[in-house]
Amino acid sequence: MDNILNQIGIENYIFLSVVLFCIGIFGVLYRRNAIIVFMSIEIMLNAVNLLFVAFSTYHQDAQGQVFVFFSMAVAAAEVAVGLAILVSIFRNLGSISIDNLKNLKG
Amino acid sequence: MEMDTNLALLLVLTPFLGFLINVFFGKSLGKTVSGTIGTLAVAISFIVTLLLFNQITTTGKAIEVTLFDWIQISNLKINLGFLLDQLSVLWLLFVTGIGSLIHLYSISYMHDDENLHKFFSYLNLFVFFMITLVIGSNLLVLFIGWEGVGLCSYLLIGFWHKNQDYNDAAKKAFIMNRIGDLGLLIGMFIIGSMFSTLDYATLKTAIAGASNLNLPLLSLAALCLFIGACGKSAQIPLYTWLPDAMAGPTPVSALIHAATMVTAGIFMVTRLNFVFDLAPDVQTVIAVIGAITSLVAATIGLVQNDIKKVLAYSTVSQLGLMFLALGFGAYEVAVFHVITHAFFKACLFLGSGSVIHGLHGEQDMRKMGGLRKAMPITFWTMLISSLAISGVPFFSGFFSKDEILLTAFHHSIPLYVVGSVASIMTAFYMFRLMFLTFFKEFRGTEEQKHHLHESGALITFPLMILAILATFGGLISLPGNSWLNEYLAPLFTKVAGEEQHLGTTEYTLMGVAVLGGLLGILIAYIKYFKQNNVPESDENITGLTKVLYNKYYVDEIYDAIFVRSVNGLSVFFRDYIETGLSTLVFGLGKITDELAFQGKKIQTGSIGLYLFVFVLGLCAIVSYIFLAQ
Amino acid sequence: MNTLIAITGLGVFCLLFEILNFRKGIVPFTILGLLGVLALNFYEFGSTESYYYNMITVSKFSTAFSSLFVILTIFLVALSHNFYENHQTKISDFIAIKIFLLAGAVAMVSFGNLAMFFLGIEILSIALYVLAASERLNLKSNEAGMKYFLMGSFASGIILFGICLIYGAMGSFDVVEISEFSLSAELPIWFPIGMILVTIGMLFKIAAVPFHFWAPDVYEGSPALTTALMSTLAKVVAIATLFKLISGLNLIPSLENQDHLHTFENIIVIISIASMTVGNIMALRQVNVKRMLAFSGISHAGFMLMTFLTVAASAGVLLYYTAAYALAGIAAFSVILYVCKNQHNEDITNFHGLGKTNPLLAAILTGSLLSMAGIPIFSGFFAKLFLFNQTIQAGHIILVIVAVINSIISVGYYFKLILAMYSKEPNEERTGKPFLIYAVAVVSITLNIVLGLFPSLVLDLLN
Amino acid sequence: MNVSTILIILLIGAFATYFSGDKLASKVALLFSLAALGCSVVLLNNYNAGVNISVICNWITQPKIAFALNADGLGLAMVLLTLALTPIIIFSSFGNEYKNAKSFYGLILFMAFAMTGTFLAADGLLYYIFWELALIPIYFIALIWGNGDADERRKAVVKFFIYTLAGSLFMLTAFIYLSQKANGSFLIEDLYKLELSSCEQFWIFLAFFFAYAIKIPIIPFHTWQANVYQKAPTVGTMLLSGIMLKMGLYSVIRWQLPIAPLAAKEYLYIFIGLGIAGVIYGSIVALRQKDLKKLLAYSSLAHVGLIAAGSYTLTLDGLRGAVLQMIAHGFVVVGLFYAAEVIFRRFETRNISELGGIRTQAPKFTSMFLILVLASVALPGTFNFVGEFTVLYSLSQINIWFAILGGTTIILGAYYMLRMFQHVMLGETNSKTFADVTLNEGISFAVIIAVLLFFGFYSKPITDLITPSLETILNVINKN
Amino acid sequence: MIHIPDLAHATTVQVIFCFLAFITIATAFMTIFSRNPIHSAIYLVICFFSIAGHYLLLNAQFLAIVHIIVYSGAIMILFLFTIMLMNLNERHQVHRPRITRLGAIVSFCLILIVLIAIFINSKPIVGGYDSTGEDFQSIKVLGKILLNEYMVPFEFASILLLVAMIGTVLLSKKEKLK
Repeated sequence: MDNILNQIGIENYIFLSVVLFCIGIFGVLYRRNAIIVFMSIEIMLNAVNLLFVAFSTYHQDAQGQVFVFFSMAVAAAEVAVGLAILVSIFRNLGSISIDNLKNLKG
Repeated sequence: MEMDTNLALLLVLTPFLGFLINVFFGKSLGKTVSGTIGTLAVAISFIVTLLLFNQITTTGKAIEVTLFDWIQISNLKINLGFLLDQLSVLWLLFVTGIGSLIHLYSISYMHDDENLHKFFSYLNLFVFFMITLVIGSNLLVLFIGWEGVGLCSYLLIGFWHKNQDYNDAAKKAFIMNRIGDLGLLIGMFIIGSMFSTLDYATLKTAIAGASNLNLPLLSLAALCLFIGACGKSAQIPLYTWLPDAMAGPTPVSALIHAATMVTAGIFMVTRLNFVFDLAPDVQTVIAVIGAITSLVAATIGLVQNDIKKVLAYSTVSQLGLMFLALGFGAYEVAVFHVITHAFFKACLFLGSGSVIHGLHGEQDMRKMGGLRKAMPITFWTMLISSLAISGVPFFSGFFSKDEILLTAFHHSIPLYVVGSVASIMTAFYMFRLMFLTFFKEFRGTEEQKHHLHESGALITFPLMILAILATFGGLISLPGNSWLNEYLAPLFTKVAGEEQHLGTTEYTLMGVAVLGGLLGILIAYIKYFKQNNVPESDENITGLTKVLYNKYYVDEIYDAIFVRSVNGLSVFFRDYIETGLSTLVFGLGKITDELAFQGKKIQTGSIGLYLFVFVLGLCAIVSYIFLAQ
Repeated sequence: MNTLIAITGLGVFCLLFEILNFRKGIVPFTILGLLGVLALNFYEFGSTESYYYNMITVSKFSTAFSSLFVILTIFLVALSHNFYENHQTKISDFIAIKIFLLAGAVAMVSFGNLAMFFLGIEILSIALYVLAASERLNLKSNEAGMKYFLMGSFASGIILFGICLIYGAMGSFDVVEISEFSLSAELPIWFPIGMILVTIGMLFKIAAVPFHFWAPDVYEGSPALTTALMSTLAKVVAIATLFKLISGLNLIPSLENQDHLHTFENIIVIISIASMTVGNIMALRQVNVKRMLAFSGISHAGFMLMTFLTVAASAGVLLYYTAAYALAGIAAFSVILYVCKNQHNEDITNFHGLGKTNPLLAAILTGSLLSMAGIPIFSGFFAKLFLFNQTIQAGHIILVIVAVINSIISVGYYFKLILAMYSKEPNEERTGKPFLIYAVAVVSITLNIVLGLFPSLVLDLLN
Repeated sequence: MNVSTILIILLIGAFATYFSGDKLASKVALLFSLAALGCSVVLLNNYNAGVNISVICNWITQPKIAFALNADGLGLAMVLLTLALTPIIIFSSFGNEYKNAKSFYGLILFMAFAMTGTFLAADGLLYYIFWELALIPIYFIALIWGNGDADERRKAVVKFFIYTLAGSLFMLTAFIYLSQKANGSFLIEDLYKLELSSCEQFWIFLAFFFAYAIKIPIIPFHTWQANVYQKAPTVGTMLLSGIMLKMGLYSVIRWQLPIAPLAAKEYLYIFIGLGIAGVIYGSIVALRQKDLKKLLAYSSLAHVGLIAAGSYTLTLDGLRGAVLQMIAHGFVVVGLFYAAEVIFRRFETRNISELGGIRTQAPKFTSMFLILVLASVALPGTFNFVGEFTVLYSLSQINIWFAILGGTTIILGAYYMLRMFQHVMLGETNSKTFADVTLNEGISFAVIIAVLLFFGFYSKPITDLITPSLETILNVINKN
Repeated sequence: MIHIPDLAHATTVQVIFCFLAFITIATAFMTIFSRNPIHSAIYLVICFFSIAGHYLLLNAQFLAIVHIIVYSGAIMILFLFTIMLMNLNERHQVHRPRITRLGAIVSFCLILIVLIAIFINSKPIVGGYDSTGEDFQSIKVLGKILLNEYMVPFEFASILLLVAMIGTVLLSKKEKLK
């Protein structure tokens, strides 16, 4: 079976995922809504996952895909914990804007 | 040898023992016992000195005693040792002799003072240090005594310590002496580094045997030593402490500030004659300074009204004459004058002390007068001494002063003239003192007049002894037949001067001097006896007199130039430099503190900012590593 | 490997205890268990083995650091007893999370595969997010948790990206294989980029400038015990892991092959200097002790980074430095826990007059601060000494001079606290002498001093 | 028995004092300090008899740091100074009631321990450790038991601490650098053997200089001094001025000069000049101080300036004079500060303008004070003269102007000391009553004065003790 | 260098790739830009689906499915749940200061340029991509690898999830006061 990368080129995958990764970063910086920020972080992780799979094909090696499983587990765990924190903030503060989290400074 | 050591130690330590006893037990012993112990201690030293003198005159050999190593410096080793030769024993004779008399005198004079035991302990200590100074076998032992007598002088000038003016005077004396001491130290350093010894005997042989001497350096050393002498012997420019030192009790003035301590400079120069002989330039300086000092002090003395101040300036003036002689290399002449001066000046001081004692502390001559009848012994002894100091023939001062002037004449006419003028002035102000004090009517209060009386035997006895000495002291060195010159001859490398033949010139000069002296007396007589002048009260003094009365404003000038500038500098340093340096150090802290303060503002608490910096940092690092090339 | 299994088991036991309603026994049992783990570790020490397809490799480095982590955890667990007095229902959760955190930490220093590394760091991070936010009714704690979480997962993303690039370059996650490949000349640039990204992610975890901003805020907002954990255990773990990554994956030689070494070293030097300076200067004006120690931690991160200039030789020095720093931190925090219990903040004012009311604890806090400032005979001094020694040997004398100047600045704020304890009047009386806090404080400062007196004990472990 | 015994006694003493409770503390401390003194005297005897009393054993393997205590004449002399002054200082504090006395005396003994260690250490790092350790106790002593406004004191003490620490950290860097050159060894003999280029020596010298100039202090690094002296309790001031300053001076001789002789030789004039500038500056500033302790602080600045100048001459005389003067100054300055304390106990002030007229009420005290003042101005016959003369002599060998400028201390010293004495002690009887010295106070004074006078005339034992080791050091300095 | 696919001669695969890439990037942007969180969530789901498309393109079917299950099925549901729970909508949208946006845009551009520049700079991969022809990404292979070589991380991930679980409970559990 032909390597699909012969038609697309690993570079393009790299660029795609770099762009996606940067969009994630951009989202984190751009939005003040904590939920959207979480989503942006998910975009970042997904960009990496995509690259993992691409590299996995590149090397014809399954380990990259296995790693994606772990990465998904991590993402899930992070989201769970993050949302739990967010909920308790929402309860105390009534808002989920990260701009309101400026009590600790100096 | 053992015997000599013991004798020397006895000589030195008896006054020290007296000092210790008086310090620790003086108060409980009572005044009379305390005074007696003090006097005895010095008297024992005097007796020992006589023994030593006897030994020296018979054997003609110096006695050397070495006790132990004192200070070790790489190339010179300094012993604590004594050298008892002709010069030191001679000096000891009048130090301990006059010392004993003055101690005796003090028993009565200080009897009313509650701290009498302290007074005697200080006096004993002084004698101890003076003896150390004189008999030390090297310059450093001399320096112990040198500083020690300075200390005692400090203690005794400030004896009445409740009066801060007296304390100021004491302090001034000590500090001016210290200026000289620095010179002495520097001189020692130079000599030490040149010859690797400070020991007189070794030094003398070293200099004699040295080839290729670094004469300029040696001259510098001599000059430094002379600065030391200036300080101790109150020469220009370091003389101003001596008149102020009259704040001390009168016996102190007599002992320390007339007879003994102030002659230490002359002693030192004489001791190191072999050094000074090699530095003719310095000798000239010495002569000039001596002459100027003698003239300046004499002029100031003309108008002083404080009886002790007159005597003090007279002392400075006489010391100047001695240095004049030293400057011409006529050491034995200077020594001769030291001895006669010790006699008559001690007598004069003690006499003035007797007067002050009689007047309960009054020192202003304008408030004296007519004391001749009330205090005959004092009057006569003082008169004899005045005649001696004025150079009236056949009193001791005549011989010694005449020799100085003769020497000066042979070397330098201008200096001779200066010296002569100073002598004439001396005669004048001494008799001004005599007339104002003892003649005419008493000008003090009624109460003082009521209590006028001759002082007790303990006071008059020393006066009489000293008066006798002042009269006949000149006999030790008669012109042309000088016992003293022969006695001192082993000390000097050169043949003592050009053996003075008494010729016409000499007789003429003698006559001139005598006439001058008489002239001075005459003027005083006319002014203060015939015309019955009494010096003006302070505020009415004007013109030249005012300048003289205020001592040429030298104190004020010194104060302005040195004291004030140092104090001003001190305040400046304290208030500005210290604060500035401190601010500088604190400033470093302040800067970091300010940075911290500003830095706190960056930490805004905003996650966006934090991540922004994060990303920037990431970009910077990545691009630096991978894109920089 | 056994250590890891034992620790995990212990964590599960902690959870079981809650079910068995045996709360009182949790702390002592856990401490005993951890002591057992420590013993196991000592037993394992010296062996070099890899387990399960090289997922876990046990080396001197990993055992030594694991032991340090275990010791620190023992202290932290002991402190928990007092700290969670009023949270009895949650104590098992807290302890269990700490134990799992330890498991993550151990995995981080003994990984043989980047997957283990990644999972380890995530366990550590997630546990820390939870602990930071664990005072759910306290807004500060929430904020701290949120900040840490957001920035931490951001950093995790970057680490993951880095790992991905490494994988792309090497085609493997295995440390041994990677380190072999990394020496080959023909190396895709992905590897160094990936390594740099991982390094940056780890620099975030150790709070090095400019990735440090989270630290003060999070330290301040978190419950004090969590702050203690972060500033001691978490920081030590992160720096040790980064060290292992850089040395284990042969980053330095591979950079050298590609002529990037010089720039990399420059970066390390700059970050080190910046961390020290920023940390120290910012700490000067802090009034909150936890915040101050956060900045102090940043500066210490800068110091520790100096070891990266001599990766080949400085493992022992790093171990020593981290041990000294962490022990001093534990001692300091145990006093802070005591003093600030029932206070609503950790301001310096709370420490006024401690020297009079409680001289022992004041002395301990003084000792720990002196250790951090680098005053002999505390081990902090030797740590700095060995560090400087190494760094001068590597020729970075300027860096050392900057470090020295920074040490001087640091004295300024450490002594602010000491001054407060000894020269101000006490404002309130404290009663009660919680045994465990005292014990932890005394033992940790004693260990610190013992390390100072016999530095070779630790220093030579890794040679 | 070797020199570590002294250290052990002092360390045990420090703890024993702490645990003996507030009431017994002072006596226990005195006991232990006397024991240490006794021990050091015994050791001195052994040393003179040729017994090896040095210690060397390995401590840290990598880098190589040894626990090496080397007792040569110089070290022993300094140790004796420390251990002789410590009991005096402790005894002198008997008149005061200190809060938390156990810690106070414990810290004093600990400080004595650290200082003794500094003088004995023959390994650069060990030396550095002791050097730093000595700083901690004095910091607390000044901070907790000091006097004056608390804020001011805090500022002064922290400045002092940070400042001195700053200096010594540079020294540490220098040591590390040196040990790299010496293959990882910090041992003094290895460091002595190093052959460094003149550039290296310059930087090493400078690093050492920072540490020592601040500690000694040499101007312009002295700004911490006066304030700390003023604010610290008198015991602390005595420890600082009597012993701790000597650590800096000792270190110049022991470490700085032999390790970087080329730099020392090249910049000889500058460093002597700095020392002498300190003499003049210190004397002048001392003149118009209002606070008695501050005045003494500046006088100390002047004296140590001279000592430093002596050390930097690199001649046997200079070094010997410096050591003699160190010892002499140690005693005299302790005595003077004690006098200030005695006055403070009675009048509760150290402000010179508020004093005066004490002499009539307290003749014994006056005499003792005067002797100390005179010793301080180096009157011949006191120990200080021996030192000062030797130093000035050595300076004159370098350049006569150094001796002249340095010699101004003779004049200025007399000026400010006598001025102070006059305003503090003399004048009209003070309206407040001033009890004369008590027995305890008298004993302290008497011991100090006896020492000063005895060695003033017979300094041979000390000279003989220190000369061989100074010659060794000079040999190292002149090796190339 | 970037190979801009020659659209005229593009293969099917390339067209699909471009299409998916476009969707991925566009929806990612939409996620960030849409004001309503629910819209964001929906865009994100589309984004995830397109990524799954990439996986399929790369022949990683199992992963694609898992991806959809985990992300779209679990994580996004969690998000939506939370959004609903908090009843968030546009009115919660807070004012964004301009400086923040500017900063975000600057850093976005910066990091994008830097990263892309690095990869462009790097040595291009020369030659074709070899294909071993072996099956390397079927469920069977993945399962073998996951449960043999990666057994330890696999187990370890369970600890991770356990921690997350305990943590979430800890954060939301109300304390029973004594």
